[in-house]
Amino acid sequence: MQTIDASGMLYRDLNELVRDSISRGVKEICLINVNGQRYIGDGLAKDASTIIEGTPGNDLAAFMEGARIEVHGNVQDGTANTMNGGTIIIHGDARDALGYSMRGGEVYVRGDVGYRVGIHMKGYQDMNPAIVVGGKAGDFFAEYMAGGIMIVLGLGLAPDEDIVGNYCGTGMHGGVIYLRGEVAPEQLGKEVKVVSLTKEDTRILDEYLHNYCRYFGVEREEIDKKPFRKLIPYNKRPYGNMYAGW
Amino acid sequence: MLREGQIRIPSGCAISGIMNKKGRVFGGGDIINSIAVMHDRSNGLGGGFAAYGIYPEFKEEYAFHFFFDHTAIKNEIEALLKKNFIIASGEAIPVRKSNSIKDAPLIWRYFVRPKHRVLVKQEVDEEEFVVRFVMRVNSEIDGAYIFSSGKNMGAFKGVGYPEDIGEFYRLEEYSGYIWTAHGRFPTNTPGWWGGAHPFTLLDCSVVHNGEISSYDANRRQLEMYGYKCVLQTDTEVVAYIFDYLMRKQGLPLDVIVKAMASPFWHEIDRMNKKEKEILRAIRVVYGGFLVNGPFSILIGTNQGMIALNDRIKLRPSIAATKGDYLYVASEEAAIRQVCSKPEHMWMPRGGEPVIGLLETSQPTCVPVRTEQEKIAINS
Amino acid sequence: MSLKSYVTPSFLIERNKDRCIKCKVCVQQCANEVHRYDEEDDEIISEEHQCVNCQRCVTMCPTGALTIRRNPNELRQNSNWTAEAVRAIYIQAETGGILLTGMGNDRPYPVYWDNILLNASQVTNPSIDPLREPMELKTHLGRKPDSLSIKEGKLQKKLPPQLELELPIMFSAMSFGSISLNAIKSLAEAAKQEGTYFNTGEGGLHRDLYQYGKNAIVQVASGRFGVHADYLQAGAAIEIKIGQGAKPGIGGHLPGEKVEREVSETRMIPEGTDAISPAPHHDIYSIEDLRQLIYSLKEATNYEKPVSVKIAAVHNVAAIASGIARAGADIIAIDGYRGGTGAAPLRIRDNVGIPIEFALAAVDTRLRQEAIRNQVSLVVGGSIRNSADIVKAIALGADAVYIASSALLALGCHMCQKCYTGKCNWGIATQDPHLAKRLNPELGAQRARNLLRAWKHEIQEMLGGMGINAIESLRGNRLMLRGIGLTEKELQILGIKNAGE
Amino acid sequence: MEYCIVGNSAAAIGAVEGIRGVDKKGTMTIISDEPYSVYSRPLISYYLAGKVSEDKMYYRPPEFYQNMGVELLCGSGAGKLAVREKTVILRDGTKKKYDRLLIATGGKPFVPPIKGLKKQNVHTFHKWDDVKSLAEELSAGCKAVIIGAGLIGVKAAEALLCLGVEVSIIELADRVLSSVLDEQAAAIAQEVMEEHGVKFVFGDTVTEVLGEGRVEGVSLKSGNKMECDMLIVAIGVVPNTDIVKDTGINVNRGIVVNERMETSVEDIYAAGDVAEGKNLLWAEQRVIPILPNAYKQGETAGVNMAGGNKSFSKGLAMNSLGFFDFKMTSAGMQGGEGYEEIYTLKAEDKFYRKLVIKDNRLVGFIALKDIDRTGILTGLIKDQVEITKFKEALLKTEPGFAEWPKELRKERMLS
Amino acid sequence: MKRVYVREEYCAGCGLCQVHCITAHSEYKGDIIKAYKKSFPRPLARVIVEEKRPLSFSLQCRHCEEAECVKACITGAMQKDPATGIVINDTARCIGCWTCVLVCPYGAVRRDETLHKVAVKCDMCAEAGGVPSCVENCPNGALEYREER
Repeated sequence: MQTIDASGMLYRDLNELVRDSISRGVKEICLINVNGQRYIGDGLAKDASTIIEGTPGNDLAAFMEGARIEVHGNVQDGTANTMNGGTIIIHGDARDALGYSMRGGEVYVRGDVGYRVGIHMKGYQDMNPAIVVGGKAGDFFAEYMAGGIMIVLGLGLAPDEDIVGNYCGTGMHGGVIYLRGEVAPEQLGKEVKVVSLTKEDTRILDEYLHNYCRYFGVEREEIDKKPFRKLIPYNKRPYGNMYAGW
Repeated sequence: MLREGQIRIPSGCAISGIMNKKGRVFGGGDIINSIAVMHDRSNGLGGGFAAYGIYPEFKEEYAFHFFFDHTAIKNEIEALLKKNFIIASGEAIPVRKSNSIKDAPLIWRYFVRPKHRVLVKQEVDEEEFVVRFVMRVNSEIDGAYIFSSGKNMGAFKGVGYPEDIGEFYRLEEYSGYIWTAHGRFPTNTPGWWGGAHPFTLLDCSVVHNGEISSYDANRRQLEMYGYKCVLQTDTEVVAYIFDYLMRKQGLPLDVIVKAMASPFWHEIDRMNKKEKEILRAIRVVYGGFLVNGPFSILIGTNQGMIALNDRIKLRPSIAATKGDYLYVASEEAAIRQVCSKPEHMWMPRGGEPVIGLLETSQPTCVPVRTEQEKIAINS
Repeated sequence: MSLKSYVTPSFLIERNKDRCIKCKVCVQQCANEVHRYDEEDDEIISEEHQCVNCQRCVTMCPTGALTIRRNPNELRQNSNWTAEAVRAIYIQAETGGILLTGMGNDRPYPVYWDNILLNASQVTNPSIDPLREPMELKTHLGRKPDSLSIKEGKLQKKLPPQLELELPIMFSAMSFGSISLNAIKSLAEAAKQEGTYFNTGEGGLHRDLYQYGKNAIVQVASGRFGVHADYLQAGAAIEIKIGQGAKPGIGGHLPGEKVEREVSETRMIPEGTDAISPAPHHDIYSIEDLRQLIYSLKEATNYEKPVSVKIAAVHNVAAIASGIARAGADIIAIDGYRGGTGAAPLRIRDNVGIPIEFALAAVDTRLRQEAIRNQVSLVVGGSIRNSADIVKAIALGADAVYIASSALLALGCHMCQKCYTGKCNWGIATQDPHLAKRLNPELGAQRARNLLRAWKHEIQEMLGGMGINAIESLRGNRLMLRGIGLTEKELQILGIKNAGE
Repeated sequence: MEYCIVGNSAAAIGAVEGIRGVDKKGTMTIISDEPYSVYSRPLISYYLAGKVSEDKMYYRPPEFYQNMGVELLCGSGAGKLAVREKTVILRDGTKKKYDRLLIATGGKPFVPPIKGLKKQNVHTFHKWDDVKSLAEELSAGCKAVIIGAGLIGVKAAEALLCLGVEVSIIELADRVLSSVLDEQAAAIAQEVMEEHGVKFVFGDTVTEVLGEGRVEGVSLKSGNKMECDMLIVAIGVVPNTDIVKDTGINVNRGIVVNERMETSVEDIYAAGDVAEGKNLLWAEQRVIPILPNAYKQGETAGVNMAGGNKSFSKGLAMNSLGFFDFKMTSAGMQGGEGYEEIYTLKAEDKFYRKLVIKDNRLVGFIALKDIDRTGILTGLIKDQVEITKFKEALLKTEPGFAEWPKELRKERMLS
Repeated sequence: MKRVYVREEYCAGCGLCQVHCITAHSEYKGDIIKAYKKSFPRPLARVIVEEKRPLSFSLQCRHCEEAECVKACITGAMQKDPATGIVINDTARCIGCWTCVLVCPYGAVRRDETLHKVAVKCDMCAEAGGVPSCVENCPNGALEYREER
């Protein structure tokens, strides 16, 4: 375990330090006093664990291929951008465009997430990315979603608060969304439908919920108090009939 | 080389704002630290600040901040000022020499009050007179530019990274109850100080992030009502829209934000009859003021601070409160830098404003709201 | 319910019966099933409705028995409601669809290259014979520092990463999916042989193409298809695609039927799903976000690869380019409105964007005014049709050009503009293995190489004529250009004098 | 080196070409009991029918012997073998020494003991001379009875029909071509032949040949009688092993050879219809009396005689048979118990294709009417290729390689 | 020896190899139209094109070292030229017994029954010399004339 005090450090210096350490074989790094440094874990492919105390900057773990990052704090925009593998555990909120075009790995957010979370998330062969949100999500959740799993638990919502914003699943053409709570039809993109859960869904959910509870010390009974809805796209060719040949 | 006013220069940005809702003043160090964290959001070609409550000794005078290209024009302007205003004080704004700030113009400030007989002669109220004066100087007089014109507030801006601009202007020596800041990423280098944010008109200041795609629709709408969008910047347009809707049309703040970032028609369709009627009317009448494209703006006035995003939230913003303080910024880190443990932190939704009003203020145009709403609607 | 279509065939196929030997090659080759053999009558029949005039049958017919011409059938003359205008309405009335087309803008807008003339040496300085004397076309793309620090014969700071080109021509971005693997292989091999680069487009890098990584520019587009660490590492440079000339400002999608196994594996999406490329990158909604992505990519590749940003030529292109340069891009690629594409909405293709000549001139001028021209290399594309276009582009200020339509023409494209159907009879814009195999990449590579070499020779000849023996002396050398038939304003934007001046 | 070859047919020619491929110098002698340069025995029916002229009967050009350095001893034929002396004694007494000897005496028609058989106008159908003498006795409208509906009988019938002869075939078995066709195929073949005018009597046989001196008719086992102007005995061929009698050379049905075509006696080889060799499909050794087999065995023997090393153990029974325009090919096993059979039968079109499969490998096929590219099937039998993935495609009118697994196809086509 | 090999991955299945084969074996060499319209009988293509889309390939006689057709030929018409290795059928002597069809493992021998029955097959355009016509005229380089690799 190596500790790096990031206060006042420029991101390029900090990231170089992290890359160096990991390439030297350090398995666990703790970054303290992080505030706003971008690109932490960018392109990382090593089996290493980074613990971040503070607020990392944008594009945390972008293009990451496989490592573990645990953030004690909130994360900013663009976390897990085009990520291909690894695990991110966020003990706070995440901002906009979390998991854009994410193709692999898992992101667990204890609290809320911003706009466009999981936009254009993809699955491919055995790569099945997942984002688990403990609180609520903003508008355009899972927009263009093409694969993977998105779970929103809606824990701690006020009685009249929505679990997701508007345009949930707009343009969705793959993957599956599990929402623990009600969603009004007008909140959904016209490409998605609500269906009931199968046994297989329950099994899948169980795995992620187990992790969520473990990471954040949440009681499973609390989650089990409310049922899940499952959202899937009508088809994988949402814009198939939009054009006419000239 | 064309500069703002001669050519339209889109830019991206970082913004940050801090206010104390009790009106208690604090130094400019925090806002500099806050904006500095977002260094990478700007490219060194513009930075600026607006501060409210900094000139208590001249709170009844309009504080004109000028850029002069040379002394001759300064003399010319001073003559013009004397003709129209009573000048309570005039001085060079104190600056700190710095390697990172180059090609600074002459920077002066004057605390002025319009001469009564001039107002009578022109049959306009004081504010309108000031506005017209500012417009006239900025559009007609080469080599002079008024970049701040409100009472008990001031804008400080220039070409450079915002933290360097803050140091240059020695902002840590000022105390204000609202501070907004801007780091600019213009898509070219005018190298002109006037092009930086904030943009101000009277006590209204705007810092802005994003590019307004509806710019020319908004501009031409405004120019119908006598505004001259001399800078061709988004920020200017936002400031004028705000000025027009608030000052001239007398609309309440919530209506103004609905005009600028109106809900979608299908959202309006789902509203109750009364709401629907109002929203429909706002969109129909003020369609020319719908601000389209990505933006997040921070508007400062003597009465408070408003943050607003475009309706699909294409630009980031984060808000937080702690005690009497309200914080809004493009990135959370900018808030954490000056307030490590906020009590409440949230992501405003697209089109939903964060409104922070002074508890002491008695705004003329803003309807009285509950205590909660005064700090932040939809927080 | 069947509705009779009002759309009449665009083309007429004439079969010379004296020549037709009924060998059925035409029948076999037409993916649109225009020709068929009628056993009963022992005749080959052509149903023209489906004919796209790709000329495959004409070219393949061993006896030259076929001619395709425009259907002489005409509506009543009308200069306003042209046949095309009417036809578009019929199609849309029948389908309710957005009109889709392929390749570049075919409207009769001016081509400014054709209004620019080149200079040549006479008397006052000698022209150079490139056949016998050195003639350098080597070009480096990438950020150039403002100064070098050399101490004790040592470079104090390494040069930022540069792409080295043996000639200032690269193959522009065309994705696997929009074109066939054989087409890409052809270009990749030609690029390798001739010392230049091809561009993956947003289709990812097929496993067979990793061997060409040193000659590949790998693209990161809004759909992020096939983007992963190995992909970014594999290429010589990374290009962030913001827009393309044929369809500025809009996204696109590769229809699911083209996402067959190989495309699916390369793009890393399931077979048969639409590959949707949103109009914007959802991590770039403003210029400072572009900087964020540029540096994200640089961080991910340890600052070892130049990062290019490709944009469409649009009204405010100069300011945008300036912003891109300041955002940290090493190369800016600008694609003019005549640029080709696999599929674009007709109205977008024909009405959005500006000519590359203006865009290039404006951007180069602006970057020089701002003294940041060195920070970034300029690559332009969008219907570069011949070597003279290239020489003019470089003299206007480009570092290199991107060619795509020309390259595809070299591979056999016949400009039928039906790329979007996936039925390219030339094996180029298709994923149908039956069609794709028609392009033998060995022959394709040879043809593409031949084109590059021919142009290289021609560029050398033109340079020699100007008395220049290194391409950098042409770069931005607008005095080598004169306008003809242009307005004052056009000359002013292009920054060139009129012929005779 | 002295090579001696007894017999002058395909096996002999194969041997000559085999020897010369290895040994350009050694002297070669061919001892033949026919007065001709090598001619093609299968062509005799075509000759009879007038489809092949005399000059086209020859299997090799006239200069063949000279070019190959072969001395051809025509006419008397070999009578005896002196194994110890390594000498062949011709019927005329001449002795011919050899270093290596090939016995390629072929087969001889099997003629059963039938009462009254010794008559004019009773013919076998084996040699050129057989058809020459037959031809002299023919006249349009005459009636011929053929005993045996096998390959020889059928070809004889075709030739006779061409010449306007009324043909009846008497066959002990219940169908035509029972050695090469199964019941379904035979039914079609019979129909074709009947359409051309052949009359059949099945399950019956001739018990007596009627007539004085000349054949006038036959009486059958069933008691029926048939009038005819000539009788052709086409029951079959047996190995002509006469020459090796009492030589100690191991003979079973034919002369037993190993895969080098060596007999049990050193330096003596046997090949062709006289030899009983190893084969592809049957466990026991067999005589496979077909020309391709004869040539290959002869060639193998030749190479080995000349000191080379070649083996042949893949003899395969196969036939391409035409009856006027109707075409039939077959090879290998006919099927039956223990075999997987898949077939396509379109009786109205006279199309039939059957595959006989064992252990996922092709061991036999019958193709009627459409025979194009059936060599692919023969090849599959020979190479014992696993065909599970594409066997159905082999039933197509014209089989091909398109349905084969890519690797197998490439291996085949590119080698 | 040099043989014609197909690269099926580039065979467009167009059939031009057949057209040119027919022309090359007609009395009007080099004139496709006359070869098709005037020569009688029009020769059969010696090239076989198989197609099962997307697969297609053409196939000609392999001119086997151990040529089954030569060994099986009952008339001696089918001969392998010892000098060139090319297997050629002497059509004057061929009587159309189709034994070659029965034994050719490539199915590369065709039946021509237009006049008298005769087996036809690729002769590598030996008479004209040079590169076989099918190879020469393949528009996509799918046919190669080369030594075995």
